Amino acid sequence: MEVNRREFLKVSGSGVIGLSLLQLGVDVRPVRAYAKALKIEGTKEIVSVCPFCSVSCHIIAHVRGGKLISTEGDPDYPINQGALCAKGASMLSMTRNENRLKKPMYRAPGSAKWEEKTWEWTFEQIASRVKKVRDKDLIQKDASGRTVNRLESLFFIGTSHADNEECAAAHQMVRGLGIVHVDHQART
Amino acid sequence: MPTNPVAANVEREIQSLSAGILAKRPQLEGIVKPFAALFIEKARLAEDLNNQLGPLPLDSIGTRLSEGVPVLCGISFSFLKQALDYAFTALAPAVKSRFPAIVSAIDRIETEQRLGALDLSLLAEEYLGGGLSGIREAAPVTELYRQSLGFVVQLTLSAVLQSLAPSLAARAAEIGWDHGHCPICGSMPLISFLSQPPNTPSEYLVGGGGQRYLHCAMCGHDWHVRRQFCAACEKDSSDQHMYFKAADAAGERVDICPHCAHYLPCVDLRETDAPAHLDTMAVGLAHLDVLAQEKGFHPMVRTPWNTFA
Amino acid sequence: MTNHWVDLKNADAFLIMGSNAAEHHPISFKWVLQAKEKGAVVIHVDPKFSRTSARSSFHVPLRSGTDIAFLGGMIKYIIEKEKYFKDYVVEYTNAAFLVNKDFDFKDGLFSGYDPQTRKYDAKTWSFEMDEAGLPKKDKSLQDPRCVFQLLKKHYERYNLDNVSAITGVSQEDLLKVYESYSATGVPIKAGTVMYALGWTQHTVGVQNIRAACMVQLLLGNMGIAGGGVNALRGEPNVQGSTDHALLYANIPGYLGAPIDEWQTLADYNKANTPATKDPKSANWWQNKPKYLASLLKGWYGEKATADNDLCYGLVPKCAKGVDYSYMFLFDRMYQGKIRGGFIFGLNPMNTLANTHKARAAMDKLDWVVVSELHHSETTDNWRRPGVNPKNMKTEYFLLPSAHRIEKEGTVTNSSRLVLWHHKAIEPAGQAKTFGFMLVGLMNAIRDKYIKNGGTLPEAITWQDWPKTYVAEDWTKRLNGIFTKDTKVGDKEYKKGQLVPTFGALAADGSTTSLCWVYTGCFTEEDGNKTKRRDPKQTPMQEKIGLNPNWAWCWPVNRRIIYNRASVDPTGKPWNPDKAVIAWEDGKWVGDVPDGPWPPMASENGKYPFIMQTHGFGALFGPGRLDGPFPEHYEPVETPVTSHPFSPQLSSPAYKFVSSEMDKLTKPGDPAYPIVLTTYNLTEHWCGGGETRNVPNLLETEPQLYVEMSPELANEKGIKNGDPVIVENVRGKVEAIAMVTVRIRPFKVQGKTVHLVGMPFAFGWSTPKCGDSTNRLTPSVADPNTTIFELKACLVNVKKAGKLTEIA
Amino acid sequence: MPKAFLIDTSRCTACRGCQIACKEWNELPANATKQRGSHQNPPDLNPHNFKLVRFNEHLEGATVRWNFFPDQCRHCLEPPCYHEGAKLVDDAIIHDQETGAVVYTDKTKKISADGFEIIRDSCPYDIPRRNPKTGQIVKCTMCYERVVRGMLPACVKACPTGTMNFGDREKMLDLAQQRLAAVRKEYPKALLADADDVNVIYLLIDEPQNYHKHSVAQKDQDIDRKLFLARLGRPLRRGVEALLNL
Repeated sequence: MEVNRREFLKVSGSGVIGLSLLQLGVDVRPVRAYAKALKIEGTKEIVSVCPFCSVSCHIIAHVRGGKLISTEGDPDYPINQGALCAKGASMLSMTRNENRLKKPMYRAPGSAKWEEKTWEWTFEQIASRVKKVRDKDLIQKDASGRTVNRLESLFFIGTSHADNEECAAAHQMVRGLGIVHVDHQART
Repeated sequence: MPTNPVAANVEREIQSLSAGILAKRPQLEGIVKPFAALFIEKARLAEDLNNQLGPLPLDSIGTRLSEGVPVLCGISFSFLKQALDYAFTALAPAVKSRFPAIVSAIDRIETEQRLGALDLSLLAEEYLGGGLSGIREAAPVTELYRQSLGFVVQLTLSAVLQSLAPSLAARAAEIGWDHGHCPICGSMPLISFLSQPPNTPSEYLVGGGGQRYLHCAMCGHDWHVRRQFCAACEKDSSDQHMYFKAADAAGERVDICPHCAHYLPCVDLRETDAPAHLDTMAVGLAHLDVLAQEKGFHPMVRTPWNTFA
Repeated sequence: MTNHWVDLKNADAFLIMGSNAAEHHPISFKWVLQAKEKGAVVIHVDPKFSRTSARSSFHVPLRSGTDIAFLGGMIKYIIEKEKYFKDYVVEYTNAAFLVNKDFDFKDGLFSGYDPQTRKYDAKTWSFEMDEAGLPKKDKSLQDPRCVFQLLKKHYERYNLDNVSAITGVSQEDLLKVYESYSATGVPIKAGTVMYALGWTQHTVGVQNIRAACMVQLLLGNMGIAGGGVNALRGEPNVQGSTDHALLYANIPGYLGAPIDEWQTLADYNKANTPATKDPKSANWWQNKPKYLASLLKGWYGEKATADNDLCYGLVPKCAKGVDYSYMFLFDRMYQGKIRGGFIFGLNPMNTLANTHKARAAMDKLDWVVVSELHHSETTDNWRRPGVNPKNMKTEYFLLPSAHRIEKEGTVTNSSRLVLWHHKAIEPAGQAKTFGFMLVGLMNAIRDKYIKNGGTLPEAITWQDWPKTYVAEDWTKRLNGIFTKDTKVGDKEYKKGQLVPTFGALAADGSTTSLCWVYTGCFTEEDGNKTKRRDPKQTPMQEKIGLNPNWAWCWPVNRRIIYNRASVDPTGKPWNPDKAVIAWEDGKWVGDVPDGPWPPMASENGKYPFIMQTHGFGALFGPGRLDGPFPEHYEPVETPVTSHPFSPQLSSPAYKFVSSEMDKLTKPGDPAYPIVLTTYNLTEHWCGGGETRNVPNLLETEPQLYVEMSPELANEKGIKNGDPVIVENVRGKVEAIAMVTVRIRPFKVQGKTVHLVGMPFAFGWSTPKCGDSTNRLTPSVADPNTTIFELKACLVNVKKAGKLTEIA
Repeated sequence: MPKAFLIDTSRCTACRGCQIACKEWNELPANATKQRGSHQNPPDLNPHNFKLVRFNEHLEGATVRWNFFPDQCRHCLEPPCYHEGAKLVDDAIIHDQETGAVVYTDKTKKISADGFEIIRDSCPYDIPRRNPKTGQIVKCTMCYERVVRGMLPACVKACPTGTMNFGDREKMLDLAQQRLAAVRKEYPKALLADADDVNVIYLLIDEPQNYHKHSVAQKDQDIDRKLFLARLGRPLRRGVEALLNL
């Protein structure tokens, strides 16, 4: 049996049949005036994942004008079904807090303070240091003459806070550079 | 399993709720008062009907639901004829007293029905099935008569189905219904709500509620859907779902679909301990209907109180 | 986790040990308590009474570091009282295998031990093979050389007297746990083990978990609904970051990192690909060459050809037997052998063992790049208390990072569920994603090599590396694509199209995948499956809370791994009420089974433990470095000088480093008689770097404390709230005394042993809240994982006058 | 119809969601706290904490009992503080008949420090606190401004365990009786604290003194309670303390 739901829409949705307030003799001016005077807020609901323990509770972020205004547990996620613990519930203050780092910074040898820098400057400085060490220290052959292509004097540690995609990029970069001192929170 | 509500309780709920709405928004008085009164009549009638109607032959449902077909679509409503006539007789005076503008049209429907020229059960069947020939055939008609007849069919059928729906709700809940239309009567939702935290014996992190349910405009059945689901186009938008609300009205909003431009009012029951008579709540959000339509969005379902002109 | 979070509701018994789930994985307890309401028994075994204990059926205090004694006693109980699930044990575990005649265990040591190198030669830890090359078996389990009999003999010593004397648990409590938990050794009951860092952070960490696995195999609790060995992962995406191997010894997808001995791809494959002659063993790792080839092809793209060994030669080779993990990295750093490096999103100056040394080690770097959300003990190590920045020569680059909610991508939860999260807001200020930083940095380096050349430039410049970071492109890279037109079954795939499943990965360079277990997460047919939010399930799936259409789970969307063990050899569920899979009308229904083959008893059937070479659950586990059976050894720092099981006091194979800053206290030292255990607390996250910056959370848990029993406090003249010093040979830590009945003194070998507990969430970068507890913990580690022994060491406690770290 | 809370301590896990939600809704700044040997922090109610989860533990034989008590104003049916306040400054303290809320207004700033002491002493539960900077007397407001708009108090909305409940008093009393019957099976000592006198009803599963000194007001009071509370408010608190310290 085939019932096309579009048909219901045609009936009940498009309003072919039924009365309007006007026909019923209801004065709609007050409600229109009231609606006009209201301060209206448009908000987006975006599903994210709590950044703490590995239950990965889903969180619905309410975002207005690009700003996070509130969060709630996602009631549809089969695991948390809308529930959150104290940390998960504090997402808002966590993203808003005053102590967030907001600019790349540099601390020179012997200096007692941080200096704000641009991303371009920072990448350039780091890249030249990496290249300098790698060009000098990369062990291409070991003592027995075997090809090893490893760089022991640089390290990379972190992080389980990264997404899978970022972890994959990190791993590819690290092995490309020849780094073997690699570790992260899986050990702590 | 849902049970039929007790009319006296519903009446109390509607009264307390509409009083609350009007205290907040007296501008809605002209809309809320007559419909609240009508809903009270409907609730009384539903209780009455419940005592009259026998149980529905449930075995006729078969695999309809699992195939995505609502229980009551496309079946003969002849077994409801008596109930519909009864409902109309019971509701007509209330309609006339609340809406004097359509008294003549209602009078004419009453006459035709009394003379047997109008079969409400056929009209109801067609109404749900998507056809409207019965109304067209009743010639000659004025536009007001035609619209009033639609209103009457909708109203009486709704009263009858509201008393039937609870007995079918358990069956509907058995399968994971993931459509935007009602699993029982196939109508579109009038309003959605976010649920209150469940009262479970579990002592630990039971969840804060917030599950979204659609409330059927016709039979009043509530069914669970995902939060970012659009009933009209049945798409999910977990990255760009939108809603808007008035600045100082927590828990009252309108969800809009970025894909198909339909809207649906929504009440967040976690924000209130007020009784949840959803039809009354929907009327109480008429100002949001005004706004949504001014922004170019379309309602899921046409009702008198969201049809302004 | 072998199982998943919702599946906890299916258990009849819980053994929560080495975990404080209610406080640290709060939502897990929602499901635990659902089971409890239906009558499940919830057992919490832990040194401290916590909120987990408060909501469990009962709590059993255990001296930290004696889990194997406790579990060994349970194994003995299960065997002696015949509580094990016999059919399961005989059919699905290696209980019936005959072990090499030369295998032996004496005085706490297994055969093959070399005291000089502190290493085992595992040659004798092997099975006897028949003429066909299959392991010899005695299904009656009577042969004295069969695994079952050796197991029985091994745990004979673990009687109630011995176990009680060393663990500090009363015999009554031991029996209570053993009885209630081993009641799940029947087909229709399930018991689950929930553990976390309380098990891994010991010098016998891996063997703690092995012991639990053995209990679960004996009781037939692996592969079934409500069963399994469930690691409650401690970090937000630590499952994923481990899958992608941010670890020295692995490359993505649990493949071993190449070492110097394996010079060519063929060498690698030969050394790493297990073989079996048993047609009934799936021996899944025989596919390893396909996964490595796809990884290399993913990294080096067009440049990787059959002629150049898919660029295998460019990949760094570790020196055989050399450990490059934290402990050795920071030791080498301390010795001045490391010039610079990257620390992304972690706070080792607060969370590593022996942080005094780690902090001093970091001073020896020329430069370091740190990426963080806030200033931390690590980002600002150059200005830590007690040092003059003027004398600190290290350059610091500090990169502000984006929060989870400020970026999109996937994370993998503890139960291997790969979940897409959308970006809700822009990152704060100029903060950026790690992806932006990594891709940008590598491009800056590449540009230099392209322009100026250098040492082995092709290792970098040949890589298939994008211009900018787009998360979903990397999801596709994880999944993998075809590098030429390919037919899979009757379906044609064009070059560049996504690989549908890891069964289609190839060893010839015709496919890519940056992590084979993720293949299938993003397909041509279904798009990005990590975004799925469909609650649909069959009635069978609904019964056990399986949500196959919600997101996507590795491997191949299988929600409960080893699920072939949940059915009998003919494919009938052991417990029909909570069936995971079932063989019906010639096909499997329920969960995705462990491989498509028919049930084990049929002609083309396979054994259930498909990742094991022989296909059987390993009661005898030859793969570990410290023995095939777990054996009780004391923590390296222990309050006792002997234990009842053998003269071998501590692990004969644990790892350590030596320097003047790596002092250890000798066993039973009267100067440091108190056991210290460390943990998290609910209101702060791990090292506390994030949560100490949220004022309302800091208000509730503002400062470092040390929890101790009223009995110990009385002995030491300490009152609740008093300032105290906790000290040992490595350092002194100031804390506030929290005198509580939630910690009880232990009766160990007739004497009282006190235990104190401290959180490690506090650090100097938050003013006056106290500083790193890990200044007290030792740099000694598990031989298999090199995870530090953070959960048990020795200290003394004394009342202090005025404190300087806390005010 | 007056409103009431049911605080079901059998379900409380001391997650402190209510404590933090209260601060956030009322925009109360964080206190600079110290560790003093307890997880209970801040140590007491203060002008920036209208709500505080109290921790209390003891041994019962070998079994540890760890009790959690989310403390707040009880919104008494006959609030002694309201009667005392009325004697000092008109409308400084309002007793809203509609909701049952006892609300301290800005006008409490006009009450002197001594006057505050009288009000604090009149409270059988030691709730009121005075902001020394502004002179305003503060405490839980029942989220009056939320409740009159049909919303739930912030702490109730935040509670993930079903500990915090709110609604019409009759409904809450019913729920309280239901829950009491249910938990008595496991905890025979369970009781409803002062249910007849307050709008914030605690379901306790252990002896009241094992939660907090002021978890209940008084036992076995013969004289008329209204009179007692209104007239003898000041000595009452001390009396209770003496009683419980025995």
